[in-house]
Formats: sequence, C-alpha cells, structure tokens
Amino acid sequence: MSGIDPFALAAAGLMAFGLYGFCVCRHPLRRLLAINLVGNGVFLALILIARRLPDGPDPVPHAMVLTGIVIAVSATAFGLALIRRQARPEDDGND
Amino acid sequence: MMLLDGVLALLLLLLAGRCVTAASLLQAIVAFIVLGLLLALSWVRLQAPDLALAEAAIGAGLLGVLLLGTWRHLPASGIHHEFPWPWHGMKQAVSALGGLALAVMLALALHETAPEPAAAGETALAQLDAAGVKQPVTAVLLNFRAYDTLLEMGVLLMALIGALIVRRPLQDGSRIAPATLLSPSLARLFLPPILLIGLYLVWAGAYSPGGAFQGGAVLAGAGVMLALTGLLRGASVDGLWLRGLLALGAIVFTTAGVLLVPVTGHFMAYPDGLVTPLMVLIEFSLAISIALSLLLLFTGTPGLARSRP
Amino acid sequence: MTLASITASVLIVVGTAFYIAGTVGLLRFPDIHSRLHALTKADNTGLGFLALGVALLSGSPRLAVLIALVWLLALIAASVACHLIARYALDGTDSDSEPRA
Amino acid sequence: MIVLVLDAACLALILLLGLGLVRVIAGPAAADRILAIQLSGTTTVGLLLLLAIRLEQPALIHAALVFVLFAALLALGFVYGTERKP
Repeated sequence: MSGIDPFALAAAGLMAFGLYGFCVCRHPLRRLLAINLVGNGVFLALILIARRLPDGPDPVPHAMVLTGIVIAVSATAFGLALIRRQARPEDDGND
Repeated sequence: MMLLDGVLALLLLLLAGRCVTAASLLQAIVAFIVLGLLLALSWVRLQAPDLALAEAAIGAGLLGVLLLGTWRHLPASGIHHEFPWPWHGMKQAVSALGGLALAVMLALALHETAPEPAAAGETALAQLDAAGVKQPVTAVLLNFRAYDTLLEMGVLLMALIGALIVRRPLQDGSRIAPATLLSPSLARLFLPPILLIGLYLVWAGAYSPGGAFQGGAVLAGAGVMLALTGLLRGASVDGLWLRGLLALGAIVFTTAGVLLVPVTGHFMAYPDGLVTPLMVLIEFSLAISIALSLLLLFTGTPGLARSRP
Repeated sequence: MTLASITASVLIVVGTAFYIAGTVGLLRFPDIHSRLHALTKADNTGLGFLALGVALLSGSPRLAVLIALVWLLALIAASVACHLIARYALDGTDSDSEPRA
Repeated sequence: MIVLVLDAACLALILLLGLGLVRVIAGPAAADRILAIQLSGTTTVGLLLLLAIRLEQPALIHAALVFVLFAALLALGFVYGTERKP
C-alpha cells in the first residue's frame, strides 16, 4: 500500500478523465476544460518525477511546469476568445 | 500527512470526473476552478511552493475569472445540457475504456520507473552559485534555460495577438456600471496591498518562492479587479506606450542576451559581476509584460482606459 | 510543551470547530441567504482563530503581521463577496443553465 | 503534540473541503456553486496557513494572500455584468 503514491494515481486519473472528456463532450468550452485536465495531469506527473533527486526537488521540471502553467492559460484564453466569437457571430462589424 | 495526501488525491479525481460528466456547463467550470485550488494544495505537498503560488494566481484565479466571463457571454440557446456518462452510448463506452487503459498504463509507468537522478537538475543545483539568484527555480527559468522563458513570453504575446484578432468588436459604453458602491471601494482598498504583494513576489523570486510569473499574475489580478469593478475598462484604441510595455520583457531579455555576446561568447550568457542586477532587471521587465498581457487577455481589447466616475 | 504552544493548539482547535460549523451550515441550511450567512461568518471567524494560533506558533513579528494581513483581507473580501452573491441571488432569475448575457 | 494538533486540523479542513463539494455537485442554483468556491477558498487559506507552520515554509503565507485576492476576484467575476442599474 505504502508503495503507491496517491498523487501518481491522481496524475493518471486526471489525464484519463481529460482524454475521456475531450472525446465525449461536444461543447467547445468543455473540451477546453478537458485539455486543461490533461495538462494538469502532465504537470502532476512531472513534479512527481522531480521528487526523485536525492538532495531537494529537481528545479528543472519545476521551471518547466511553471512555464507550462502560463502557456496553458494563455492558450486557453485564446481558445476562450475563439469560443466567444463562435458563439455570437452575428455581432460582426457592429462596432 | 499521508492521509492528507490520500484525501487530496481522491478529491482531485472526484473533481476531474465531475468536470467531464457534469450536466451543465457552469458545474463543469466550478469543478475545474475548485480543482485548481486543490492542485495548489497538492503542489504544496509535493514541495513546489513556486507552483502553488502560480496555480493560485494563474491556474485557479485568472483562468477561473476568464472561464466565468466566457460562460456569461455565451447565449443561453447555445448551451444544452450534456450527459456524458460512459453508459450513454457506444462512443462514450469506447472513450471510457480508452481512458481507463491510459490511466492504468500511466499509473504503472509512474510507479515502476526506477528512481534515477536527473543530470540536468543536479547540474542546475550544483551551478546555483553562478546563477546570480539563490532560488533554484528562478535560476533555471532566467539563466540556465532562459530560451524557454523567452519563448514563453513570445507564446503569451502570440496568444494575446490571436485573441485580439478574433475578438468581437467592442461596444464602448455598453459596460454596465456596478450597481453597488461596495465593489469599487473593495478595489480601492485591495489595490495597494495587492500591488505591494505582486512587486514583492517579483523581487523575492531571487531567494524565495515567487518570481516574474507569479508576481506578474498578481499584478494582472489587480488590473482585473479594477476592470471588474468598473474603474478600468477596455478600449479599442491602444497607445504606443502600451505596446512598448507589452514587448518590454522580450526586448530587455533579448537585448541583454545579444549585447553581452562579445563579453561572454554565448547568446544569453551573463558575465559574473553583472549577473545579479541583470536578473533583477529582466525579472521586473518580464513581470510588467506578463501582467499587461494577462490583463489584456482578460479584457479582450488592445487598449485600456480609465473610467470616469 | 510551552504555554504558547498550548494556547496555539486551543486556538487552532477552536478555529477548526468554527470551520466545521460553517460547512455544516452550508450543507444543511435551506436557502442561499442562510447558507451565505453561515459560510461568511463562521468560516472567517474560524480563519481568525487559526490565524491567531498560527501567528503564535510562527514566533516572528514579521510573519505575524503578514498573517494578520491575510485575515484582514479575507474579512473584507468575504463581506463584499457575500454581498454580491446575495444581491445576485435576490434577482431571482438564478439558474445555472442559462447565463444572462 | 503541536505537530499532532496541526496534522489533525489539516486533515479536518481537507475533509470539510470535500464535504463542501456536495454544494458544487448538488447546487441547486448557480449562486450555491459560487458559494462552494468561496468555501473552498477560505478553507484553502486556512490549510495554507497551517501547512506554512507545519512544513516550515513561510512562503506559503504569500500563497494564502494570493488566494484571498483571487477568491474575491472570482466572486466579482461571477456577478459582473448582472448587476442592476442604480
């Protein structure tokens, strides 16, 4: 029992739920959320691997995940802009 | 503490499941936001306080506000309830099996992989004295893997440009003035401590968890608060100064990298004596650009203007 | 076991009890306004006790000031958030499937 | 002893957070779900304060501050645009 890290299970679960949601959900916003779930699972897995260094956690995966969080948010913000535009195409040109 | 980890992981799984199977869109979004909060706690438990800060500010906070804002903008007709449960159809069942298989393989992979010291991380820790900052994660971000950070700044700007291209034309004056006087006074009360915390986090990134991204996100949060309470609004005109500030991080980063090539012989290598002041300069300019980009991604406009009371 | 750590333990236990009360209120109260009341009051009192206990344990004035700031901001934020949510709920057209654009 | 108290309080808070999720799932109204976010926010801030002492990482207090700020932002973001004109 002690050999299984609960966070490893959580990382695997997050990626799996994300994949499932991405395949099954139809609303684009839900798909965006699903992609973010997969991303969060990947971050969790990376940080778990970073713990394996003997003297303190490995800073390189930490920095990569930090970069990843910002990139994920900016990509999601772009996706949200696309969704807003797609939801209301009739507003074109009425500035 | 072991028990705490177990409960935390269980709640993460529960919320992830809820996020993809919720009937209404808002339920999915709320589950995702709470998932972000719990993820921040998980980073704390996984000895990554830097990530806890970033997740609190960017992952749960700004992303949550963005998601709720988009939810609010969707026309009611476009949102139908979905019931994406595995027994609902063939596609659902196959996807669930696929997801399950993926989960089992990943869990095995994470469990089985032999603990093997990573060369890059050990080098980074060993070279920390030369980096000009005492915090290993900041050192990796700004010095050892500076390319990553520069390109990340580029991605952030690209996302902003993309969002501005597809934005709906702004109807000036259509923003609703807040009906309650409470929220603008909240913003006025909160603004000084937030700005202080944001700047402190940027500054403290050199020796404790924090840095340009966390600090920049907190500063962006201050701007978002002003925008949400009607003190600041998006404008469809932008000034040169605003564009300059948006590009400042990338410009300072690249210039420092290029100008010092004759001294050090490498792109983005910094001479020993200059390394600490350079790190601080780069960090602050990055923080300003990050804060502005995130704020404009929120307002979805190329410019900003003060609202008249 | 010093006097400070005993006091801190008591404060933390009391704080946790307030949190329990708040969460039970959120789950058991019949409508949104009483839930708001339970959550905002009980949880922030709980946070206050916790903060006091943690500040005692931290043993440094700098951290104590920072912790006090956390609680102060949490109080302000909670009261405004509570007010906004209550107003929203008062509008009556509250349904989570139809955003009002 | 004090470690035991801190651990127990942390465990209690995370369990309460889990209980609060019932409101995320059951609703029934949108405001209830936002309320559940506020609950998770306050509880997380409390947990972060406790963990800051337990794990001896004062930086977590900054994270708690950031949480307070963004919990308020989430409530503002939720009601934005729905407020009645004065």
